[in-house]
Amino acid sequence: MARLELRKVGKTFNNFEAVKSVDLTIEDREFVVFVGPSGCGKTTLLRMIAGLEDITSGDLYIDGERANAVPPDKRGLAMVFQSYALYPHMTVARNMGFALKMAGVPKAEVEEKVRAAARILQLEPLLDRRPRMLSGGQRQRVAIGRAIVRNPKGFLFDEPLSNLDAALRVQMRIELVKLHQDLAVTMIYVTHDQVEAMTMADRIVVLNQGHIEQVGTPLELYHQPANLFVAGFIGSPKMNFFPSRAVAVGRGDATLELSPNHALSFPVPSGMSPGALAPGASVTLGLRPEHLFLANDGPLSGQVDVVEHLGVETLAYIKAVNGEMITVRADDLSPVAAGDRVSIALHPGRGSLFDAGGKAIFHLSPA
Amino acid sequence: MARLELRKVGKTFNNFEAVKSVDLTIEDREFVVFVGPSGCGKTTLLRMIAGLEDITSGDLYIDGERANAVPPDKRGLAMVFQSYALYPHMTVARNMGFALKMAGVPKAEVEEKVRAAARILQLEPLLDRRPRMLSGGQRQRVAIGRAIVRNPKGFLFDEPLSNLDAALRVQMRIELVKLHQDLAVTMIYVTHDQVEAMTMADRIVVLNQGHIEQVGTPLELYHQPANLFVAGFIGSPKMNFFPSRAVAVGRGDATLELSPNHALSFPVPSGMSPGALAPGASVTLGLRPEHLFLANDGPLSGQVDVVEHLGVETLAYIKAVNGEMITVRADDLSPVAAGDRVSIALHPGRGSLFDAGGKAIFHLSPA
Amino acid sequence: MEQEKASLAGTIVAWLAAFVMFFPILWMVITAFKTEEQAIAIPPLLIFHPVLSSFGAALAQSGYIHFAENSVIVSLCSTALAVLIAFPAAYAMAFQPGKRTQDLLVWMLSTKMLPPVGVLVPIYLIFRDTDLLDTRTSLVIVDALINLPIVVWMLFSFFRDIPRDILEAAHMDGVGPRGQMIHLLLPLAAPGIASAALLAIILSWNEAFWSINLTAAHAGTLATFIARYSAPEGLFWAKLSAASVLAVAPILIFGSLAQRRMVRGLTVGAVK
Amino acid sequence: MEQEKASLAGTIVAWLAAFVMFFPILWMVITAFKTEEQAIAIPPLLIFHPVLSSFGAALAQSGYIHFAENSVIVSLCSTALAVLIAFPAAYAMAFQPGKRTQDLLVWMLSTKMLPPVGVLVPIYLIFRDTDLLDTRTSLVIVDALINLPIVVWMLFSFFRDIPRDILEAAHMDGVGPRGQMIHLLLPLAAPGIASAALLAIILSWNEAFWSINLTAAHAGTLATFIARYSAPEGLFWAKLSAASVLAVAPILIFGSLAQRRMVRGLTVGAVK
Repeated sequence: MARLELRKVGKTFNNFEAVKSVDLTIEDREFVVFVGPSGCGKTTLLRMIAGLEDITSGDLYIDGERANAVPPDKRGLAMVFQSYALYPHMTVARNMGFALKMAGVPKAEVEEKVRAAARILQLEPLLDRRPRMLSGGQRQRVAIGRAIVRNPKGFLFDEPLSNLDAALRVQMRIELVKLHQDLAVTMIYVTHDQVEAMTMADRIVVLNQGHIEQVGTPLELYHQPANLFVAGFIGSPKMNFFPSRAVAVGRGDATLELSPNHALSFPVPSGMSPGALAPGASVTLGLRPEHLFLANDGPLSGQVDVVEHLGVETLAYIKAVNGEMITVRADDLSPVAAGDRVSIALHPGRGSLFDAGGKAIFHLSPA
Repeated sequence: MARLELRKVGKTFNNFEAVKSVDLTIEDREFVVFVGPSGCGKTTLLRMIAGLEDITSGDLYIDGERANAVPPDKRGLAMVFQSYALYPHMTVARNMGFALKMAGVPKAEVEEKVRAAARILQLEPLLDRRPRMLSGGQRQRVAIGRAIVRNPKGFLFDEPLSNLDAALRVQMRIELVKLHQDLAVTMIYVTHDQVEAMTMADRIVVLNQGHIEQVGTPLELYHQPANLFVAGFIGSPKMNFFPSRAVAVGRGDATLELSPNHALSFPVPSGMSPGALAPGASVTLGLRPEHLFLANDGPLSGQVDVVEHLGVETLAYIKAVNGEMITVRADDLSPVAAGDRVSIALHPGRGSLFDAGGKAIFHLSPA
Repeated sequence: MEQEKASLAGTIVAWLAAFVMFFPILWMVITAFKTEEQAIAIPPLLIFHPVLSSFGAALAQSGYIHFAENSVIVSLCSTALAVLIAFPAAYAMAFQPGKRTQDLLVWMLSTKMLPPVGVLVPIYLIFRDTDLLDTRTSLVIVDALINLPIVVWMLFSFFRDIPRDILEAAHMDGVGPRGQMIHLLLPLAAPGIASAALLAIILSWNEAFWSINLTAAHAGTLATFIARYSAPEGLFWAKLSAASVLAVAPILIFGSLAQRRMVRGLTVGAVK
Repeated sequence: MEQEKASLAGTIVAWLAAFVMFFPILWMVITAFKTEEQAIAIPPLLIFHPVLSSFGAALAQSGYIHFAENSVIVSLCSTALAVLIAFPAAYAMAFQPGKRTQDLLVWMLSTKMLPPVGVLVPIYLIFRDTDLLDTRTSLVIVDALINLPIVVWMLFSFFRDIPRDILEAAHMDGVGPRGQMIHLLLPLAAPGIASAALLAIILSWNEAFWSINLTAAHAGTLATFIARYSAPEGLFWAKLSAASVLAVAPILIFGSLAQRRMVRGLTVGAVK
């Protein structure tokens, strides 16, 4: 059991507000990822939950009890550090058993628990090695093992995969998700990498400049971003943004002027409240690369600047007539080449519209 | 003009053969990427071309002239270092002009060339700053600018993007490709990241343990990998490998036994030479995640272990009946969830078959 | 909480130690401004009317200016000599390390482990035979050799902090070793070189053992000024304190001006 | 090519400097095995029949063993004292740095910039008033204070190399500051502590100025053994050389056994 509640939690370092009044509830057994650009306060928030930083304002409740003043080791949470933070002079087994030994647990019991954790993580052949003799992935596993041994009710991960290479990162993130399924405990995971957030989280918390931009499942954030920040942060390549002006708003669609003499008709959901989009309003149309396709005849056009062949798909970066770059995702057999003049069409019923303040007005989703 | 020819080039450090007799020709204006796991010799090879390492054996020809003993600055090549290697005590302008100044070029000419390079790279507002006041991406640009100013006939890049974050990396690799188009010079680029290799290269050289595994265009490597190493290295998530035995080989297809009592019929190209695949041979069937799909009735089956929702697509990691992990790429609307029992089918006409030594026997490609 | 308590204790220990180390200096300065009678009063007087008579007496006795001049010349010249020798040596050891570089560094540093008193005899004999006894030259040479290992080690550390990539980039840019030393190493390691030089100046200024043993009236430094100080008659603690203050003052002032830069060089490293 | 030539020159400079620094020691050892006549022969004799008579004479004159015993006790005790004080101080400065930590470090290091001769007077008076003149206790205290800044600085450097994450992980594991010091800092910084202690022992052993000025027959160390050496009559260079060799030998042997470990600690850092 570990249900965490943050009520108006804030952190100030020397007059700098690193975290601004965060309200968040993390349910028991949830896998929550804090994601955001560097300096957004995600690590500070995690460290406050861990107890490694004092909470400047607000309250933290763990399983209903206020934990602001509870020392880190009494919170029932284990942390896995970005640098792994293994004790370099101890063997893997001693690293994993250190907390129990310090707590006075009998030696036989420590050994048994270490062995059990090592079995889960396939570390058994490495128990007698020193950290420096291990590869990055193995160290990562030992760090997780050290957390498991304490049998915590929650795990805190601080960018644990950022020191691994791309292939290993893919593998480890699958292992972590499986570990979450097996252990059935709460996990909070901090990363700056939106792909990790998307692939691992039950729920993602997007942070920016110390406050929460949006909380939701990966697909909610991808398909219904609350604002331009989330829309631009989640997804790679980035969503295309077209700053435009609503010229006319009808019942089923609106006319958007992307640039002078370049208008576009865009569907409007029937449920939209009448005042949400007024003619003349400045808006931003957001279309992901897969919401666009190369067609013989489309409302947008430009010259292909760069083509990236990824095998399974092709990305075309197109310089539009007005100078903006448009990214289009095409399939792996698309014959597009750099220098081609192309025309771009919109997949119907996809895309988002944002108001002048960056807030989402509506999202179109496939039926 | 910079056409490079490597003839049986090798490098030995204290009895360790880092590069083993590499034969390679790089054409003028080509963008060639050296890719491979760490320790494969790719950086050593680049440094030998640059002249920063002596060539132990073999010959390097630049534009037809043997260059083994030519000092680095006389080879007409410029290098961009992984660490950027900017001179920390000089302004951006002085960093970029240093080589020319040292070569005795008149001050006015240096300034003009620096200004021209700064314009290309949008560095003009930063010319008076020191490196430490720049962001990672800006430093990267200055390092490239320093190379451009020398007007080299070839650029050497040593993992230049590895210190940047994911979003910036995507942006910079597009800029580099555009730069290559604009400058029309030879570029050699070293990376361990296969995505960078796939997206940027005209031709990719895959290195492993000091020798070349395969040379080809990105799509050649993706669709026709020469061996298991290349097949496994290129593409993310990894290609699925099914170790199997050819039970029967017919005219249009072969029967492969994946595990006892589990056979699969697989098409064989008509052009295959009769002896290439003999009944009873140990082979490995390679199927990329997109060569498979979830179906109501397919030859493979298993239980879904982990599902990753990436927004534009969904990756399902499935534990097959025989315990192997199978990765399947599905579209973004796929309703698959962890724990589901699923059946997997093969897209017809896709996949590769490798012999017992790991060499490719044939590849199936879409018509 | 617990963590903070533990380090509070540590901090107190550190400040106490610093104070204990500083206390004698304080006492000396106070004593210098007392009369001889006040200086030996028990219990020690903390409140008194400061007088300058002791300084006058100390300055009257012997050629303070002459000793001070020797101190300045010897410390500056020996430092210049040490840095000039150490720069190329450290460059070679840092950027083209051979198999024996580590040995060489160990050997140089291990000469610091010899008690100076142990080599007094041969050094004395060498200078006697070369007619260099009681000359500034002898002290310059000795001080330079004494400080050389430290200067080499410091420059080596600073050079090692300079990424090799930067020198390789210069190499690609067509800049040879001379150009690298002048345009890159010298400016990049400048804070380090300054730190090392400041330290060498201070160590050389404070060097008392060799000054006392190798010089007499002619080439003596301020260290010998105090050592040779003798009162003609009666009480002399206040006068001796005044003489000590006079000897220490220049380097104390110099040191307090230079210490931030020096310590920054020592603790932070060259190019960060 | 050019690069290599430049560093070859540097390497030669380094070796020459090392040899020049080493030369007096060589000469001293050679002289100790000569007769007095051979010792003053001009030109110096390089080939001769070594004799041990000078050693016999040096040992006969004064209580070598007694001085050696004092040296051992003083250097070990002063080092232990310095490390005991420096450990918590360095811990506090490295892991809970306050705004004044940098100042404190600067202050401690700047006490090293004082010429010892400048504070001789107050120190002498303090020990005279506390009846500690010519006791080992006084030398232990003085040597500990002299070495304290260096030991604090070295420990501080080693502690700073220990990633904070490791201590935070221990904190999460329920290990308090005491446990962190004992189970983590002590073993992790052990090479550093050993280096610092070895250096302190050597510096303390070689310390001559305070030994000579604060002790007489009772608490004198080997440094004073040579300084007080006087020949009853006639020639004494060979005998003085022999006495010097006897004073230097123990620390030379100790130093050469310890130097690799020490220099490794000095140059490589703690946890790499």
